[in-house]
Amino acid sequence: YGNFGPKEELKIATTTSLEDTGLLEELEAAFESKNPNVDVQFVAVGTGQALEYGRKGDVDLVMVHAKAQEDKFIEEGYGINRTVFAYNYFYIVGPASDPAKINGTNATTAFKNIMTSGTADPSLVSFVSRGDNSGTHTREIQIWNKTGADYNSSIRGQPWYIETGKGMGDTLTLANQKNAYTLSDSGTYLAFKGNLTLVPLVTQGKDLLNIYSMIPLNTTKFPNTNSADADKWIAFVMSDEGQKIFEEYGKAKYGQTLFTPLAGQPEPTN
Amino acid sequence: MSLLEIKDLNKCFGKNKVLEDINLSIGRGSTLGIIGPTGCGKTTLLRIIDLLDNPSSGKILFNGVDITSGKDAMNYRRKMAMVFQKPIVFRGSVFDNIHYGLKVRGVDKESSTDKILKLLDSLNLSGYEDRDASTLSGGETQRIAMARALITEPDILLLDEPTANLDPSSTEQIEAIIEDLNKTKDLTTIIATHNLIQGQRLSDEIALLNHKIYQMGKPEEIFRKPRNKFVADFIGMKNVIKGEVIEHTPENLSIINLSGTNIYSASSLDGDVFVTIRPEDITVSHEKIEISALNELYGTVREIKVREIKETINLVQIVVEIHNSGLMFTVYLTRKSVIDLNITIGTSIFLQFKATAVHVFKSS
Amino acid sequence: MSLLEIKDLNKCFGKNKVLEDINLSIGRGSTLGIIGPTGCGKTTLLRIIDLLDNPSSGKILFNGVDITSGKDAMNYRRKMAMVFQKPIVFRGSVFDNIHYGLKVRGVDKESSTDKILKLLDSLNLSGYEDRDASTLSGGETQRIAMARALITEPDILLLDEPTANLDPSSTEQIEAIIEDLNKTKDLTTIIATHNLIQGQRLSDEIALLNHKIYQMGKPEEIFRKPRNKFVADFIGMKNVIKGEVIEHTPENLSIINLSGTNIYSASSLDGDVFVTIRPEDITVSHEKIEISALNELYGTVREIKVREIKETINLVQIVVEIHNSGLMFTVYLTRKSVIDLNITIGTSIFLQFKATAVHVFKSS
Amino acid sequence: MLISLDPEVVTITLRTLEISLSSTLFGTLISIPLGGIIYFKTFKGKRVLINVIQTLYSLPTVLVGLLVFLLLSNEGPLGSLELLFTPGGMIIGQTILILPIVTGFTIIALSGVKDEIRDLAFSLGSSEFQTLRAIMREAKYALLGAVILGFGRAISEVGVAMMIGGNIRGFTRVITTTMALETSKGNVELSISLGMILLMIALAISVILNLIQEKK
Amino acid sequence: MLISLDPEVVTITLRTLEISLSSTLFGTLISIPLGGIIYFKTFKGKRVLINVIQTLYSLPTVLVGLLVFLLLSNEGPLGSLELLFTPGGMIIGQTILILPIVTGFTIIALSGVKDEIRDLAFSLGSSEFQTLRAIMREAKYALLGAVILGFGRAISEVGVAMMIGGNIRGFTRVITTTMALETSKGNVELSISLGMILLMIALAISVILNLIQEKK
Ligand SMILES: Nc1ncnc2c1ncn2[C@@H]1O[C@H](COP(=O)(O)OP(=O)(O)OP(=O)(O)O)[C@@H](O)[C@H]1O
Ligand SMILES: Nc1ncnc2c1ncn2[C@@H]1O[C@H](COP(=O)(O)OP(=O)(O)OP(=O)(O)O)[C@@H](O)[C@H]1O
Ligand SMILES: [Mg+2]
Ligand SMILES: [Mg+2]
Repeated sequence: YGNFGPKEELKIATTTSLEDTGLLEELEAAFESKNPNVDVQFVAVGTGQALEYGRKGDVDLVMVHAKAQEDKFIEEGYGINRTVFAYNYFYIVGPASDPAKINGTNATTAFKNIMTSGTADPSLVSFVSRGDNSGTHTREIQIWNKTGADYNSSIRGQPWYIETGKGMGDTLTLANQKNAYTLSDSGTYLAFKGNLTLVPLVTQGKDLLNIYSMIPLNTTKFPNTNSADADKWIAFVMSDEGQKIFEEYGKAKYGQTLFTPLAGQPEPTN
Repeated sequence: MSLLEIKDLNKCFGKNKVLEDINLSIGRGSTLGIIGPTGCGKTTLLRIIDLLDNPSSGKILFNGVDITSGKDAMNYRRKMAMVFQKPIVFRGSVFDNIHYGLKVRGVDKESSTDKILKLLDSLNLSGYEDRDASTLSGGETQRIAMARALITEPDILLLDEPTANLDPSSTEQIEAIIEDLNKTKDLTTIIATHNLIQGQRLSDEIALLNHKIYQMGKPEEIFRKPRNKFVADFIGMKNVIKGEVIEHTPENLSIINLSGTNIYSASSLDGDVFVTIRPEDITVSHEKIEISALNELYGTVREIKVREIKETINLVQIVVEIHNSGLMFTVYLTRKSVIDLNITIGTSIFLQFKATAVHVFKSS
Repeated sequence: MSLLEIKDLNKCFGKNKVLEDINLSIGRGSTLGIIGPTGCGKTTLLRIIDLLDNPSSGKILFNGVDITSGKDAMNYRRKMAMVFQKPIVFRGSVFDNIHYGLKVRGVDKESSTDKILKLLDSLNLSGYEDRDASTLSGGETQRIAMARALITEPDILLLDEPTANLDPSSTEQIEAIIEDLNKTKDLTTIIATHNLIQGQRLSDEIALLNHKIYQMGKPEEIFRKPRNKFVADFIGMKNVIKGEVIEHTPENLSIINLSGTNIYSASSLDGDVFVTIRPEDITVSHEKIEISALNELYGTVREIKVREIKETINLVQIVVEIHNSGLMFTVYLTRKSVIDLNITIGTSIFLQFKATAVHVFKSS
Repeated sequence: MLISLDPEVVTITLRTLEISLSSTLFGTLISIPLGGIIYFKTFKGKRVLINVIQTLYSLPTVLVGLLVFLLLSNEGPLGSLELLFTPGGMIIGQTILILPIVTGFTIIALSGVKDEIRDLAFSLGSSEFQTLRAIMREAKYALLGAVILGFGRAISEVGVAMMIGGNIRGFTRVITTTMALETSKGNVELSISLGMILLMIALAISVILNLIQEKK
Repeated sequence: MLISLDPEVVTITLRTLEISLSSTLFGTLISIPLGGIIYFKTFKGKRVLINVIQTLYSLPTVLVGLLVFLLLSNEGPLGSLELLFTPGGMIIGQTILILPIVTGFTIIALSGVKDEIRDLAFSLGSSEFQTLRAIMREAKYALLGAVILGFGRAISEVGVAMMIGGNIRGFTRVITTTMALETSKGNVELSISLGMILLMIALAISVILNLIQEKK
């Protein structure tokens, strides 16, 4: 120890879904006890906004979960070395009565059923979308498109399709109030479970795979970025100690883990 | 029955007792003048009568009904109208200001226009109706306030120094209006004023106030026969001198000792008294004129000044120090007498006044 | 050199020309009275002098320096102090109010305490220092305003109706203070007042204002020799009658026709004129007394009233209608004369006044 | 600003205006008389009440949002009204939000009027209500300020609109919630443009209210 | 409320207080003189300026957040100051946020004072500054209201705190951003408790400011 000098700040923009679980706090504490001269600061925002902070160089690292947007970010030269570190699944949740009959189906079928029943009677079946270009929303659009329907023309704007433009928690709450279906990341769903009557109906399959990654800023574009500490952070997250936190986190609180660690494995495909 | 009666009224502000044991009663159509020095409680009394302030104790009866509680205050206030001492106007035009009292009674502008314009005219304010009331001069504001009160045709008009900011001719006009309403409409008026002349001119009765009522009566009474030193001083009586009655003569006169100088009076009082002799009741001469029952004092002129010029009447005030006793007497003379008698400072002269000119009251 | 000079000053509010061609000059230590009817522009003039308002045109010179631009206004204002017509106080205690002028000059409370308490005392307000200024009575407020101005020891004191809310004895006190400062401290005072007596008592010179200056001069001049009908009316002159000079006699008298009645005067004016005869210069009798150069008119008494009671002096005012011409003359008599001559309404009597008692001025 | 031609933006703008004007209207209709009565009457605890009102200037929109949410939600006492996630619910929330400030500044505005006006009105035969009206006329400039402040608070707040309205596209989405959404998407310029539109509306309203006041 | 013993809550509360009081202080120090000058001086465009100020009552916190973000961001003109995601940056943002309301209500407060006070002060030899001070003393009750309003706006706002502060745990997290976070986590009760703490603070501040004012 004996390090009394000014702390180096490591600024990380992260998606709210990650922060809301509370896991990052644990990671941070563990990291800082190893690196007492580094102060990790999380700024939790939507995926789009997180990447925007990255584009302006206001943070040193982003932790997000929207592959297409991430690829674009790297393509444009703002970040390098995308590192995937954990995954979980999106859940399709809905009322326990399941009026669209999706329980036990896969994601595409479930969405198809919801569309059909919703079109027939929007007062009985509706779907709430975050509508905010977040990772979750991006995934939702992908699934809609996979059903063969054109998202922009035949989903958006339909009476059974409600766009909230809010975070996951609020969207869940809204869906709960309206007895509607929605797509949620598992972490947020589990955190909100106590306040909800909605139940997870479809929880597996490639289409619901939710992979989180870290991208440090490109030092050639942002020479002032704190890349040394960003690298330390990445190394720590990928280390056994870091991965262990993912493996353990949530068991006590939710009775199940929220994330599956990914270090040393290939990116899963289903 | 009296229209308005005030019974045992007291008012304190904190420890400061402002009104004490006020008892008044005023009949319909009469005018009560409340006269007293600044800070004596005139405004406070009027405010209490208009139910704008609560008395600390005591009652106000309106037509025999106790209205002190403030219940139904609006209805009683609508029978009164007050012109405040501080000139104040509502935001808006002169017309709107005058119309206000009618507006709250549900009378619309159109049907009151004629009345308002006529009233403005009678107050020498024709053409002012559209003026912004806040830009008026002091005297204009005061007349607007009068119009604002009169338009409601009150039973009782409460006036608090209503002409303080007015020149003599406007004052006369306002006074004439009040007198006229008194006669033609049976208006009852209570007017607080420090203007002694106004008080006398308008009032049927005067209450001389200084926290308590020191004297109450017809104007002549108060101004000729002040009942105590306060009243005498306040109405500007000169020659108010402390003395002691030492003897009653067989001719029904009393002899009063004023610090060594003895004078005759026609009073029958005993003991410690105040005497007052009006300055114009004293004549002067160079020769001694011995007559019984005539007081004659000898003294030296110490001061001469042109005392007051009221509407071009000129009087000279001289102050004479009486030999031996050192008493100072004020005497009013015409300019002519001063010249004829060749009076200058230092002249020694005789002062004469009748025993009946000596007004005597108990000192207390 | 004059301390303050006003040159060709005009002031309009919108289309309303309030002050017109005002030219004044006032020397150090003297007192100028501004007298005029309500709304005549007194307040406006004082405000302009104190640089609180801009004239529409014209100049104000202070010690010969043009200060109209308002540059350095604070420094000139610090040489003046104004007592406003509307009673107004700052939030806070009486002490704080009076201290204000010193505070802004950087004098702290402690070092001004004595001075303030003394001043309060001289205004009969001792013990008031801790009172909340907003709860004072009208007259108390006015005296506080006076103290607030005097504490700054100004070179020029601007007073706007400073005693409007005061009783006679407080008024006298304030007047005495002003007179005293005038003498002992060379204080220059400009006082706007509608109180003619006050104006005369305090002023070295009087400006009779009614938007323009109608007459300017020593008090005696204005009150004895009004230069025009406005002044004559305003100062309360009675018997102001329009007439025409029809002849000049060899004895240096002129004969003036007043609606058919001819009178003699000692004036040398010609053409259309106004004449005025002071009511107390007219004597009355039951018998005709033929003397040359004495005007004698015959008429009937139409009105009798106790006109004015000023400090217990009693005069009776009678109005006599002159036979033939119908002219109304006002005459002041003592009570005694009225009784001696047995005058009642309807009595026909002779009025006499000397040719020299007829004051004549051009009608314009 | 091409954005202003977008029909969706037009709809959102009109909805924003409708909701914030309604809230301002209701807020004003409650607050001004309420403030008037508090100012006018003497009662025990008046000072405490005024202190509480001033405290509520600090009412966070999130808190109002949460509380009204609990009130209007299915399980809440007013759940049966089905006002949650509707413009009506937003109006309720925003009205509650602006009550304290408009009430507080009504009291301040009226306190600025000299007591003499009250006495004058009474002496001329006004009822208590008429007297209060007279005092309000004297304070109209400051009262207008309070109303504009209330409107400003309503139109610019986002917490209640998000929480109670739900930012539902085509139904409860208003300018501020759109701004928040676009910001979270990273569309900073779009968000700023929307903010400018909001300010334009506010300017128009402020000018209009000032004109109305002058007429009166 | 057991929550009040939690050391993290204590830290957040103190930080909230520090930031909002600083913003209020700076906002007041700028706005009151500014409002005073605008009220006091006659100049062309004064009415327009006042209209603009009134318009800015509607300034959404998100917009201020965004604009200050652009200013303070790495690539912005003040990027080199490194104030983004710091309490200092939040103070700047909140100060900007409350400027219009405090300035606007300063003007309103002063307009409530009769012109006669101005004349009186001038006639007694005041400089313009001293006269302005005298007018302000007459309006102190209303001015205090404006300050409390500014404080209320600062402590209760969340847009600027989120955008400029970034809601960084242990560094820029304040009560409102915590409330937003906890709400988004579904911890409604915790969020409401935090709101109550915020109101307690506001009450304390309002009482203290009232006491200070009375002393003066
Ligand atoms: N609200 C109040 N609080 C404390 N004292 C007051 C209050 N109102 C009046 N006073 C005091 O009561 C006394 C009487 O006041 P009031 O206004 O009745 O006098 P006034 O006879 O009308 O005097 P003026 O002729 O000067 O107007 C004064 O000394 C005044 O200072
Ligand atoms: N700001 C203003 N706007 C318009 N007219 C005004 C303004 N101020 C004064 N006046 C008018 O100018 C005239 C002169 O006003 P000023 O106050 O000088 O009169 P004054 O001689 O002091 O009268 P008073 O004896 O009644 O106080 C009045 O008719 C008044 O109505
Ligand atoms: Mg009084
Ligand atoms: Mg005047």
